[in-house]
Amino acid sequence: MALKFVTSRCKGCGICAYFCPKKVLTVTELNKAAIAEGKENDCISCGQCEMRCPDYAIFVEREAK
Amino acid sequence: MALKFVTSRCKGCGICAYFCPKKVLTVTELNKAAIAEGKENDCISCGQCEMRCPDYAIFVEREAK
Amino acid sequence: MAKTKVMLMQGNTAVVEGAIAAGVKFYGGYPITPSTEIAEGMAKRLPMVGGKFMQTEDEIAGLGTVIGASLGGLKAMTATSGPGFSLKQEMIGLACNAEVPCVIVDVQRVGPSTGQPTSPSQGDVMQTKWGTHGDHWVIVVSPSSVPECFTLTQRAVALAEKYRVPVIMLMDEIVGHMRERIELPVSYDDIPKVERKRPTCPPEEFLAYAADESKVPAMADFGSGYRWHVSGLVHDETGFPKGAGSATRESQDRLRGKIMAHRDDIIQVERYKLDDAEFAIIAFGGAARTAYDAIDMARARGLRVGMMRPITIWPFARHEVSDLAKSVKGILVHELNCGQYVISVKAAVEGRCPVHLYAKYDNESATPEDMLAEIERAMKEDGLL
Amino acid sequence: MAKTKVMLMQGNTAVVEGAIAAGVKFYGGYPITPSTEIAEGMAKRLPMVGGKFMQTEDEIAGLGTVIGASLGGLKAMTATSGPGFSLKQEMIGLACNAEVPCVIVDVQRVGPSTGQPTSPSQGDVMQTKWGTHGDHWVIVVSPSSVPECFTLTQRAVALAEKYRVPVIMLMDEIVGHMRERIELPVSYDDIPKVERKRPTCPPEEFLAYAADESKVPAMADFGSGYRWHVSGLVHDETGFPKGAGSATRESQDRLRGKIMAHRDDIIQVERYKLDDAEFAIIAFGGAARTAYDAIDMARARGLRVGMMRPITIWPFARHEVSDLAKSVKGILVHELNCGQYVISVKAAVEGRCPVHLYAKYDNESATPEDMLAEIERAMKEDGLL
Amino acid sequence: MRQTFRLGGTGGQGLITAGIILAEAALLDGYLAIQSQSYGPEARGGSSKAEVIISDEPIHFSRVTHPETLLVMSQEAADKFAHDCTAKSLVITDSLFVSNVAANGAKRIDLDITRTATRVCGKPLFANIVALGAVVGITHCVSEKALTQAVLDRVPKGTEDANKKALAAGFELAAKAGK
Amino acid sequence: MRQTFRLGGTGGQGLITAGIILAEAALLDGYLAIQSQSYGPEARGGSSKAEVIISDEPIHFSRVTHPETLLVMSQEAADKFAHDCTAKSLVITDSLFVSNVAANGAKRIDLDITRTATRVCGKPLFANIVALGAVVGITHCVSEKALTQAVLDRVPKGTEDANKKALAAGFELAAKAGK
Amino acid sequence: MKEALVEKYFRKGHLPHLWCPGCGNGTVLGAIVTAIDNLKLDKNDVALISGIGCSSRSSGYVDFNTANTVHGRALPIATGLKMARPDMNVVVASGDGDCSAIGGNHLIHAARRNIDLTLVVFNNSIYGMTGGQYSPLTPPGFKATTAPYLTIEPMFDILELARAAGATFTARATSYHVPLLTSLIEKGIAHKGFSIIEAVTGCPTNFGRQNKIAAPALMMAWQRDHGVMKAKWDKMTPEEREGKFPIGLLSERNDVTEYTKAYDEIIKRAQGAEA
Amino acid sequence: MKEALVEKYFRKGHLPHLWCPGCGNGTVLGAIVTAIDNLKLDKNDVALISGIGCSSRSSGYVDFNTANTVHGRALPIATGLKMARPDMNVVVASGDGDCSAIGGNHLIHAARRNIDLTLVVFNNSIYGMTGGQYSPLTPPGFKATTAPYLTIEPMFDILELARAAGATFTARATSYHVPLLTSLIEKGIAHKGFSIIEAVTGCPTNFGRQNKIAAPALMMAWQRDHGVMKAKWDKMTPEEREGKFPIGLLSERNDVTEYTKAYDEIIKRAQGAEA
Ligand SMILES: Cc1ncc(C[n+]2csc(CCOP(=O)(O)OP(=O)(O)O)c2C)c(N)n1
Ligand SMILES: Cc1ncc(C[n+]2csc(CCOP(=O)(O)OP(=O)(O)O)c2C)c(N)n1
Ligand code: SF4
Ligand code: SF4
Ligand code: SF4
Ligand code: SF4
Ligand code: SF4
Ligand code: SF4
Ligand SMILES: [Mg+2]
Ligand SMILES: [Mg+2]
Repeated sequence: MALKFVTSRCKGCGICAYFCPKKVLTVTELNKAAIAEGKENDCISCGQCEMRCPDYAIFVEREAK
Repeated sequence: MALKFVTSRCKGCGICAYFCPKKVLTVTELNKAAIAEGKENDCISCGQCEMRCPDYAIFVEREAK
Repeated sequence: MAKTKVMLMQGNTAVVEGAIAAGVKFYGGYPITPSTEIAEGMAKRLPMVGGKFMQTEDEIAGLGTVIGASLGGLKAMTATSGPGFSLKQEMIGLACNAEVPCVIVDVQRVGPSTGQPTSPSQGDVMQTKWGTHGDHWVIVVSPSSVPECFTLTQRAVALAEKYRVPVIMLMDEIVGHMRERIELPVSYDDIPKVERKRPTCPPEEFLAYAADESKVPAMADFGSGYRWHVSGLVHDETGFPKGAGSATRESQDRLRGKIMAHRDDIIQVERYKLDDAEFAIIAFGGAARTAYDAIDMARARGLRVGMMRPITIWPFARHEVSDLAKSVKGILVHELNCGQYVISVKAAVEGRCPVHLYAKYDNESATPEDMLAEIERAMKEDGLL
Repeated sequence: MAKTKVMLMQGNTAVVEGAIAAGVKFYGGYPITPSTEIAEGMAKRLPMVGGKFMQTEDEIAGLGTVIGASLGGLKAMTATSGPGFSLKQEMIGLACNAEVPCVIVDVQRVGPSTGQPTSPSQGDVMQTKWGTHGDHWVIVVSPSSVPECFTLTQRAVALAEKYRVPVIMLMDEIVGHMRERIELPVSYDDIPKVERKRPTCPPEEFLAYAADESKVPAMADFGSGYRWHVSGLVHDETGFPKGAGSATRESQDRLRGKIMAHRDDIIQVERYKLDDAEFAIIAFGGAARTAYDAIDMARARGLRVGMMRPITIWPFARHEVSDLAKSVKGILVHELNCGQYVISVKAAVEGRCPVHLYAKYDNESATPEDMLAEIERAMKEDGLL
Repeated sequence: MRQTFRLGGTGGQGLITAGIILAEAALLDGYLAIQSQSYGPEARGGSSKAEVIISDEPIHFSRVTHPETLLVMSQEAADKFAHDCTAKSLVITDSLFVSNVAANGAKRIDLDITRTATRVCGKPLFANIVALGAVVGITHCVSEKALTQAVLDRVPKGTEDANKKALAAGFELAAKAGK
Repeated sequence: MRQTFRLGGTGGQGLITAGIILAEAALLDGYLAIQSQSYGPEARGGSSKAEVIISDEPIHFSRVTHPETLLVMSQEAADKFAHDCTAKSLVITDSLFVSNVAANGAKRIDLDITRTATRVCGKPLFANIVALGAVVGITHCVSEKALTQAVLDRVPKGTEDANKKALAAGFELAAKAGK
Repeated sequence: MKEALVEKYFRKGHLPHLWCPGCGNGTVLGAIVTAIDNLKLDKNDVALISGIGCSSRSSGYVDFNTANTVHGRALPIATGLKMARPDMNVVVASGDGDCSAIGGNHLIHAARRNIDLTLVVFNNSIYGMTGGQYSPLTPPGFKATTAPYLTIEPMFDILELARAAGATFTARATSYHVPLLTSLIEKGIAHKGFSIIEAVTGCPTNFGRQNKIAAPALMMAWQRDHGVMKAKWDKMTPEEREGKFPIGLLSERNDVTEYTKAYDEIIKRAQGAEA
Repeated sequence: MKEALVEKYFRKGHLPHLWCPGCGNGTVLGAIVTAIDNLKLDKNDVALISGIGCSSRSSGYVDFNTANTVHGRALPIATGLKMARPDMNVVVASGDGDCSAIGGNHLIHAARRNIDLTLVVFNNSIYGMTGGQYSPLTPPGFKATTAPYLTIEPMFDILELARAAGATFTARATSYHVPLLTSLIEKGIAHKGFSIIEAVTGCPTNFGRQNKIAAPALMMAWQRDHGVMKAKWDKMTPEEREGKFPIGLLSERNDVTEYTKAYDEIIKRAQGAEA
């Protein structure tokens, strides 16, 4: 799984979800970013969410090459 | 006589003398502007001295027309 | 009686309403916690009554514009908190020396420096008297409740205009931010407005700083046909700088005198259950609210305790405190700081009775229970218990 | 002994030499009469010793650069007079709260406001203690002679570094501008320089505001490998802001404690002919110079008069004054203002003996003759004559 | 009559507004009331609190030291504000956000406040009004009429209906909570 | 030994420098000395003054209340500074600028100081040094040697000769003044 | 921001930061940290000095030599530090109010002296910390708590102001344009002289809410749609520019001696004069 | 200046002024008075507000509504007055130090707001009053009492700075170019909005002496030889411009609403909202 959520830091602002080109992400009722239902395999590791998260709460774990 | 000196205000800075086109003026030993010897009749009422005196101490009295 | 309405209102907002009611027409200032609601309220309210609000580039300019507007004849005020109040100090001196009426509200927060912006403190008590350089005299008042925010702001404006002096309204976060019941007139039209004394002589005869026995010179609005000169330099009655030692002495004597000659008009204290008291609390502003409750609790235990609550903080209520020291056997000064007002209390008491300090400086008001314990401890120490 | 040279030197210049001798390497400030010669002297002298002088855009920036340079590890100072000192107040609070060593010279002039820039006054005495908002503690010292300007500046620097506190050197125009004989070492190399305590622990263990029993935390130079955080907010021993009430109380207690625990090291008073005195003058700075002469004149008339001259103005020499009040029958406080220091004297004396005030505020020092008359008047009032 | 309240949650949950409305309702009922709050940068990311005292006698000391009623709408607020409770206190939580409350043996009622707001008004934004309804429904500190009036006096035009629905839902939660 | 001096004139006449030099000369002679002055905007257009006290005992009070020797080089300075003189004082004037001196019966000596400076040095700029020479020549408060040394220590390089000439002219003025 | 950089540069135990959900400050601070990492600077040689404001809280989070000073005065303090330690890289984090309102004078004087500081302006067009008052960078026609009838004051072009005052490096990006912002900060730090980088960012809580653009992501979308790269901007007509703003490196010059370097000359002169 | 104007506008008994022999301040003050006379303004409707400095003493001499305030703060005080009395003509007299050092922030903010004040900067490139320290308008390479090793700091172009901040009228003349100075001040007063007129002038005592150009007349001759009318300046090459400076009206725009006028809108909105 390529996405890492640091839930304790996530404030549920929704920026990651808005800018995710694949609409992989959503914000839950508890105000936390999470993978939207049915999108578990859609992430293309583009890094937009990581780059834009103002709370350093989501990271794209790249495979060690 | 067209020049009026307000001696109590004159500080002897010499600006009037320097810029008088006719070299009419001088600064005395007592540090006051005055008409230089022999220049009593040389003033052309150009107003340079009046315009430049920073102490409002010299005026050119113009004839009432 | 005029029609009134009952509301829940914040202390800071009550200051705004008091200012509008007093006829303030100009506000210049810079936002800062916990005073910001005053700026925000003035921004909203002033234009409604044809007045003007300016958010200036900093606090110095804030008081600068206030002084300018006051010279133009408007009742004018600003509000700030500690850091901004520190920045205003030089300008306060100008207002003192040039005798420009203005009101400066300082809603205190924990200091020094940025401190604790949102917690209550009374750490600026001495600063309001001594913050600017050189001998100078200001009037400082301090409200203890939301309704008093409304009335005391009016009084501050009136004192400023009457005595041509900067009046500092010393508030704390407790009173500034709490919301309380207040009953306000629906219209402020009937509220009497105090006007500064304006010259009545012909302009040629106007001496800008010549005073009658009131010691307060008449002040002409800029643009009203009286052309005069304002200066922060020591000046004589003409208003022009004068280097002579006698001018300095005379000027200082008049500036102090115009306040001290009117001390009875200026100094207000509230006396709470003092009549039969053998022990007295001195507390003011938000800190006094604890004292009412603590005294009631003490009385319930049979202790004869009362409070003197200075509403006017400066000039210091020297006679009142000195008299109090004669009538009670012990005094407890309670302040939300490490001990400031207590110094003047001690200087006035001159050993006539013991003076205790209950200094609280941990971001919170004292609870009535804690204060009761302090009262008992002090009374025990003084052999009253 | 080190080689010395004798010179006629101005007080302000002696401050410059004292600063250079103490190892000051940075000055940031804005010119203002009657302190300007200090800036001018530093502009000339600092680059000679590899130090740096900056004329800043205003007094606020002046102290700002000083704080920055001090964080960088340099001994740093500024100088000003009343109006500029008022402007620096907010920044002084930062230096207090963040515990950044620095020296601020205030060469007083007549206030308030622009006042009388070239005439002597001691109108800023209370401001040096209370000028910034919030409870805070500073050290204030005041020299009475040109040689003392040299030594006391060194001491001011040493105290600032030792206690991580802003030290205010409170001067007056008399001492600042007069020229007097002084004997200076030809080289300052042998003069011991006091260094602030720097951390010795590994950087990972460094807690920026953790103090040992001295209550003074070690301070690391920025850039030296200890990465720490400076804040004007109330903070705990880590240096990071802490909103808890206990943090405020602990911080205030330590900031006060680090000064008061060392009061004996910090507080200096000079005693002049006090041994057998039954009447005492209290005077400091330039005003004390009159007292020496007046006392000699009084003694010539058989009056047993002496002087306590506070060299440290704040913290207040409470024990010393209180003891004095027990040993004499009357005290006359002489100040070149309307009466400031006298308030603390009264608060400390607590009625033990009469306290008189000889307040002079007319641009001139008191003459010895005038002071003698005041001494006699006061002694008569106290039944000593 | 004297009652003390503390309302705690995150900055954005509108609990200060709730406190004000509660105090205003008390005035409408003819009581005296004081409302105070904690502000500041802490209120940004972190928790915020409002306190209300309602009484028929003059109120001097303005802070609540031992809240009779504590409402907590976030875990952080519960952690920060519950320790002053006594065994006589009542703690109301939003069960969506709060799990642990260490409140010295106070009585505890867990309500599904935010979810209810979302359910009846479509937005969690109205959770504070739901909570108010619940608090008043449980404590009866002010009349429902006064509370409704106070809410309507303060909320933006156009949101009256949603707010009424939220209030009603709050009252209902209270009723269900067995009171 | 204790002597007091006051030197008054206009801002540009260099009397503060003269006061400093006088005090420095006193130190060279082994005396103690204090010099003070009035500064400020008043010194711009108006008059300025320097005061010097020379003594062999410690000097505390630094101002001169009743100058034993008063030098005035402008009428305004004479008007402002002479009234503290006593009958025992000596007033030295620059006769070019000063006519009236109301000095409570002090002795008065009028000297042609500025003209002398112009004559011997080509510029009125050296009038202060001429005046110093005259004051010392008349009062003998310091030695001529110390004064000469003090002047040379302080003046810009290249002007030593002119200054020496000015000093000599001052001494001469003093001598002629019958002392 | 990359996780490794959070690990490397953020102080342990200080996250989550106190900024509101969606506040752009975190992104701008991330860009600063990334720029410093790109430059491979030793953390000991970096100082981050800030004033007071939400944005100014940034100094507390990162593991450099840091100071959160007083409102508006970060630049003088940074100046003093730079004078004491010319070898250090001194970065200043300041809000729009902090540096253009109360701190305006220090801005123009630091720029005039061309002292080697890197100023990052967190421009959210509002006083965030105090709850939404307008700033000198709030455009006219907006709501603020102190402008209930909409703002009427013209706003500064802070880069143009700084340039006119003497700044030798001026640049602008937004919290949307993260790579651009990062590279401009990087260039600004590398630049020897006074550099200012304006980071247009969003305050959803206090600017957004009042002006009905509360969703953080929408504020960023606005930045994306209104920031125009300088090269393109230069070719646009005034009509096309309307409502838009240029981003990128806007001005740079290298013909003015940096201040601490110039000061070395003074010391040489003084010591030469003595020798 | 004409004798009649001295009679009409100067306060009785206040001359001679305290400025040094040959100080340019008298000339600049004369130009202000002449401009006011040319505009036929009622003395009651004119205010002259100054800060502190030699030049700031000018307010004491003239028979208007005058104030000699505190150092650097004339503009805020004038701003408050103008807000209270939008009908008055408020002129501000300020020194180069007063308005560009300690008062720099007020300058840029008054300019930004475009409030209708007329600021005359008495630029003598030095702190005169305090005895010759350098100012932000002292060129590099000169002596000052605080620059014994010569100044190293770049100076502001104060008009360019004010323009970048928002000033809608900027102009420069010298104490040599008296008629030009007078007419620019006249235009500045007539201009509705913030106008700044830099009057380059000489301080023989504290700039001249240290820099070996003590004769007042020579300082004026220098002004004559180095000031270049804008029309000519615009055609000069950079080399030709070297060491010279442009004089005349340098910029003017009339597309920005004056501040007190804009404020009237606020009042209308507020009262409309209430009604
Ligand atoms: C001297 C002083 N005045 C006012 C304040 C209050 N204050 C704190 S931050 C701030 C403005 C914040 O705005 P900005 O600089 O834009 O930073 P932001 O919070 O938007 O990041 C103000 C007015 C203060 N702390 N100190
Ligand atoms: C707050 C404050 N700082 C410093 C001073 C001292 N001071 C008075 S005038 C002045 C500078 C004068 O320079 P400028 O403004 O150029 O006026 P000028 O005298 O040259 O006309 C200074 C530093 C002061 N009066 N107040
Ligand atoms: S951008 Fe970050 S803080 Fe915002 S919702 Fe996504 S992970 Fe959470
Ligand atoms: S890496 Fe890209 S695709 Fe994957 S969740 Fe993040 S933004 Fe969406
Ligand atoms: S210009 Fe004026 S002051 Fe100067 S010498 Fe001539 S008359 Fe006298
Ligand atoms: S009017 Fe002209 S010619 Fe006559 S004295 Fe004056 S400057 Fe000379
Ligand atoms: S108030 Fe605005 S600037 Fe401050 S943290 Fe919240 S969103 Fe960010
Ligand atoms: S010092 Fe300079 S500016 Fe001041 S009056 Fe003298 S010449 Fe004019
Ligand atoms: Mg901002
Ligand atoms: Mg100047």
